[in-house]
Amino acid sequence: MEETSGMQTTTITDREHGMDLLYQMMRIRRFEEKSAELYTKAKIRGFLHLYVGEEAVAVGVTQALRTMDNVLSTYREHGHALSRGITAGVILAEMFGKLQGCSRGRGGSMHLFDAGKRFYGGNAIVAGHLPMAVGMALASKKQKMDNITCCFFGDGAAAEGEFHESMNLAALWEVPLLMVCENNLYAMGTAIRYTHAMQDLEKKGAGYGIESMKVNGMDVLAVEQAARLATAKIRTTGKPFFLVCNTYRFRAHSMFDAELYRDKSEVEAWKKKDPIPALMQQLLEWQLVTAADIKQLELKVETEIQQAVDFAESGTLEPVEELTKFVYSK
Amino acid sequence: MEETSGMQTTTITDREHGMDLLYQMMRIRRFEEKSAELYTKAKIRGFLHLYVGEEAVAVGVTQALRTMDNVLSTYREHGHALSRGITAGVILAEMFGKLQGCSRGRGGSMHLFDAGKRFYGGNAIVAGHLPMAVGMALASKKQKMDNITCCFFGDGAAAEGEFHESMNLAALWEVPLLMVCENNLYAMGTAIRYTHAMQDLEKKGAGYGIESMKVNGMDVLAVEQAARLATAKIRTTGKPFFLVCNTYRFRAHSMFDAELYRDKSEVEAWKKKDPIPALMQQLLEWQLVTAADIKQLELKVETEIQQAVDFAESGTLEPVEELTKFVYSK
Amino acid sequence: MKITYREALKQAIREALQNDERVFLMGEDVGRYGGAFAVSKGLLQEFGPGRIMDVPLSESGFVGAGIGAALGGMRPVVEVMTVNFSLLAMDQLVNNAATLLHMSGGQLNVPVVIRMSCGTGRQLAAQHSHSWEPLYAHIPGLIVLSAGTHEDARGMLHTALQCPDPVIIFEYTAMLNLEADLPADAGAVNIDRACVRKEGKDISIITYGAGVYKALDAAKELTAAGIDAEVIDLRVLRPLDNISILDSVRKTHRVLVVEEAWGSVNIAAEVSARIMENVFYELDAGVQRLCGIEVPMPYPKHLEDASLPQIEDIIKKVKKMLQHD
Amino acid sequence: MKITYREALKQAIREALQNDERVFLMGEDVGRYGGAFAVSKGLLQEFGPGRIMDVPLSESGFVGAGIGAALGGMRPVVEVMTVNFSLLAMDQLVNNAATLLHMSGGQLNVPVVIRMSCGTGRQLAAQHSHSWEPLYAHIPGLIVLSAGTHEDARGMLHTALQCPDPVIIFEYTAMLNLEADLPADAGAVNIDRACVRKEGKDISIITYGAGVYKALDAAKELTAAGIDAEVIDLRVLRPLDNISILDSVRKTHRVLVVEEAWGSVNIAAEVSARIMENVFYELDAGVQRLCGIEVPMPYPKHLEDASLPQIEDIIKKVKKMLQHD
Ligand SMILES: Cc1ncc(C[n+]2csc(CCOP(=O)(O)OP(=O)(O)O)c2C)c(N)n1
Ligand SMILES: Cc1ncc(C[n+]2csc(CCOP(=O)(O)OP(=O)(O)O)c2C)c(N)n1
Ligand SMILES: [Mg+2]
Ligand SMILES: [Mg+2]
Repeated sequence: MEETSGMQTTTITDREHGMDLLYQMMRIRRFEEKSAELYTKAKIRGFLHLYVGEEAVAVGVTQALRTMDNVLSTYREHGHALSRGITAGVILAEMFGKLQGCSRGRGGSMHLFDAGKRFYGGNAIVAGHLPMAVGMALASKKQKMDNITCCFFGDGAAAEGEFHESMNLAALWEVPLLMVCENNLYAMGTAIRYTHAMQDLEKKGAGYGIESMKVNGMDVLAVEQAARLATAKIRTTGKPFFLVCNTYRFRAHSMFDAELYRDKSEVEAWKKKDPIPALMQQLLEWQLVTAADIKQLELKVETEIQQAVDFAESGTLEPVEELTKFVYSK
Repeated sequence: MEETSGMQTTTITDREHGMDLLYQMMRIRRFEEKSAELYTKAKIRGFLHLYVGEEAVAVGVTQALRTMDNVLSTYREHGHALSRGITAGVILAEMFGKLQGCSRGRGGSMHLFDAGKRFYGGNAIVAGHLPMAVGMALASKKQKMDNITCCFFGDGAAAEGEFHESMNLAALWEVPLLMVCENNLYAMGTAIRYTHAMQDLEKKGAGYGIESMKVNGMDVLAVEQAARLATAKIRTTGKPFFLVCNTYRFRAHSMFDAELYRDKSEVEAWKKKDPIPALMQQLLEWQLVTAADIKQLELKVETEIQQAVDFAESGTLEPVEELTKFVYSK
Repeated sequence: MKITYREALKQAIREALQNDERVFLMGEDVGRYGGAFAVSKGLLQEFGPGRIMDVPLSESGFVGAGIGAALGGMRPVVEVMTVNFSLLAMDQLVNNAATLLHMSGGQLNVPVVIRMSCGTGRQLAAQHSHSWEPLYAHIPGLIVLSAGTHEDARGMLHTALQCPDPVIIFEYTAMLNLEADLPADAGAVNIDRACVRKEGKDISIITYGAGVYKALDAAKELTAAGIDAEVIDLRVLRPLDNISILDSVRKTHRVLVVEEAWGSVNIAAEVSARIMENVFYELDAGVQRLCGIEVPMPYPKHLEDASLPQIEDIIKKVKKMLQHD
Repeated sequence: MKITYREALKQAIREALQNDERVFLMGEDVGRYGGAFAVSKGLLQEFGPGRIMDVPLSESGFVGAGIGAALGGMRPVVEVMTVNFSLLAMDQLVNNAATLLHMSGGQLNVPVVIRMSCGTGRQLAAQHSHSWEPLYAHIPGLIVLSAGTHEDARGMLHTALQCPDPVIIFEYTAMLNLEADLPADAGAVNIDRACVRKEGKDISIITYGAGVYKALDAAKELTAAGIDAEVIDLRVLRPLDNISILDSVRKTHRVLVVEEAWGSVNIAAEVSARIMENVFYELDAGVQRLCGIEVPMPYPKHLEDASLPQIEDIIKKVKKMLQHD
């Protein structure tokens, strides 16, 4: 199948929706920039993986999800968590290690969880959450629940054996699972040509009889359209779908990455495809928003992020006496 | 690609070669039958997996291999070991747990090894030997050795993550590796439709950019032809090849299998495709052999197997004082 | 009522399936084959393929799927055919099942039960004879059980399924055909405490799994020789039940720990170390261990036997410890 | 010469590549990225992609390939980026690397070296802070090393590569930037024996890995308090060097074992059990352990610190054991 953006024109007429997509992407972007800043101030520690450049994927895919649907993600999951409606404050509090964080501060940046929002991590063993996603979809099927499970993972993850086993199990069991590969061309510092012999990842679906599609992951409207198509198929057939979003990460893999493995020029070329200005321009062109609208969104985002920082700052640390809590339930 | 038997007629004109193929298959068959008998007599213990029905695969593929090539197999490997030139006597001695066995009796039926013959097991963790096979092929490439590595495994193994990782690594690194999937339609008692969402296993090669082919695994001449084609490609390109041999096991998975999972009629239907009478008939038809030749082969095989039993019987047990030998080299 | 260990296991599974719609069994060959060791034979016919799921060879995949299904509201019983294949799924068990509750700050429970057949004594050689209870017993977040008796084979699953946390149950292949008496109404057992299988005052033989009946047999012979040995079945390998261990030491002042697993960094070491830390001054002699010889399991019977603690070895060791020889 | 732990590791790898054509390094991001922790930075440029191989995320695959390459005549150094991912490759390490020599009746050697970065202290939370030395130390057929000092970071690889059997080397991420003095000609070290890092007569602090410098720091402070502690670095976690351990006990009669790994079924337990078995009557008190708290590692600094044995904890514990408080 082709990139959907090549198949159909992706346009919208709904001003509110356009504004919302833009707002969401801007919010993630700002959140990530602020996180980087807070990392250098040592407010955040451990590993920190930023999503800058890839916002269109989380935001686009999430449009097609419902409240009841399950989401599983990786260690690069702030964007997914935000899109899923976890507030910036509790996420940041988590990254500060505060009791008010969405995982009570126990998890940190790589382990955001929110059972109420059906957001299941924040998983830091690459591809380790794929089998779990299959299982959650299986549970939905067995309980005749009307929801699907959406699992985000990277191009690097697709090389792991868990990818193969999970794709096969999902197809065999015909479970309602959306497998979203965020192909940002790198697994840490290893380019996809060194990690996959066959680099058109969407073609891997055929090996399992899973319907697959690739989409331009720098175009939020295209991603949304593809995700809606995919989830509609899943909801009607009950079968899994494999969606490859081709995207790029603008920043380093983590805060410990000197980016020796790629040229600045490559990054610069990709930055020209930045999904946020791209959408802005489209919305302006289609006269759905004005420059003033955008200004206002910027302000809104700024305020929200500042409130999040304040919330995280004012959070408290869990008493050390509680250290051994949550090893077992009782 | 099509089954080679469909592509070209598989015929031979070389009497000696025909006789040899027949002899080898008959020898494996007789060896396996004798093993079953010896198992019921408790001469052989542990797990015993017989190859009856699949002889054409080991014998056919081995035709295309050279002395310097490496072979890795599964726990159902007597046929491969015999084809590779390990004598029936030392194999049987191994299965008796005798010091004279090819693994000094330490391994038993599932762990036949012969470094001199470049036969690397006898591996009983399903798909566990696939990564090793990639590594051996890599070592050949690095050392500019003029050999290839041949790795046998089952349809069940192809569902393991190790299959995916190994195919990808082999393709990425362009190593001289022949991956031979013996698709006998069952992984223990689980039919392929319950283990693979997509059951044309040769199509899985495309996901890794590996050239692939399926062949009728009940036709030794077709297997030989396919294997020669595959190995020729590997030897010229240095790249891996995936060969799926569609075959069937006539007997139970192991000696502990009540065969509840398949109909007798299915087994009977497959027995009509028995590769041994099939080759006999062809050779007779083509007037390469006579009924007397076959009689003579039967005698030869019978003698050989009887000598193997005698050899195994007369073997000795390793003294118990040597128990902790071979944990470390010194 | 005489019942085999296999039948005890099967009754437990059948009962679990009957009691709770959310329970299902999945594993390689559990359905159409009837279970690699015939434990689940007939259950597919009784409960259908939705409750008894044959899975492909993909240990990481289906164990992970079991964890996911537990997160999703089911009560999966996942069979890893034998412990020997469980390393392929160990990342799922350790980094997911054992860790999610904590990582999520208490939000996510993983009520999955993993059954693994294990043990030795059947000449299955190096890759098929592992005793990896110690590996799993090292991991916080897991509850690790060892069904060393028919009672526990029959009763542990029920209790494990009530538990909100992941439970691994080790079952012993070599005992499958062994018959024992069980009351017809045998059922749930606790999964918190070790159990004194035989009271005694001269020495404590602490063991689990395949060691339990061996130790009881040894104790019987020792009685004849005038030695009154206490036999403790640890049962719960994680978290270990300190109280039962220490109480026994306070009573007998001498301890032999018997374990089939390899001899270093094992459960016997842990028992010894805990005694050392807590009741050192109660000891009349150093705690001794009788464990598996540290060698990948050899195929031949005489070498396999030599690599495992046998009843005679226990008797000899106890006698030596009591200067009775 | 002052040198960081990172530089010591790098020098060892470079030297190995220079010395033996058969040696190559493979692992995730070892090449173009320069190594996850910059240990192999520059080596790709120096030795080329044939000797420094970036591999896909496929731990089982590339560790298995390393084992295969060793069988095929090479001397692979396989880096598992961190121990946290090693469970994915554990089947390869245990069922193949550790087992082939035995299963083949002595025919097949597996001269592969597996390097794993490990340890704690960097707020990497539950899935990235594991100390799994105990899991690997349980496995016969493996040689398990722990580079707790700069000397060993510099010297263990060389010796490991001479060894015909599979060797795992644990390296400690938290120490990478730490500087220490090493002679300019520092090189190969033995991989058979534990090492007395500081002689003492009042108590033996037995440890390894990240515990070594901590124990030495504690010992320094204890000296000031009039306690002369001996510090033993186990170094070789499998096979353990009994002699060094027991000799020290015979000298000091008191032992504290310090280990970052979780507190049950660990190496500290093994050390304690061996002392119990062999020199029980030499002990003036029960061997004590100070280990990682049994909890998946929490992210916040104060909880991470609280879950690990700290210098102060060692001092306090030693003083208590010597009734010095
Ligand atoms: C099993 C495992 N191996 C290695 C790592 C270290 N690691 C963390 S992220 C990463 C790269 C993953 O790449 P990809 O899946 O493409 O996701 P991306 O980071 O590009 O979003 C690696 C190697 C890990 N966390 N887990
Ligand atoms: C990792 C692993 N899981 C499970 C088993 C148990 N087992 C042994 S053989 C087998 C079936 C393998 O089927 P296939 O690969 O098709 O080979 P075949 O036996 O048909 O030749 C199973 C499940 C094993 N040995 N290893
Ligand atoms: Mg990526
Ligand atoms: Mg098969």
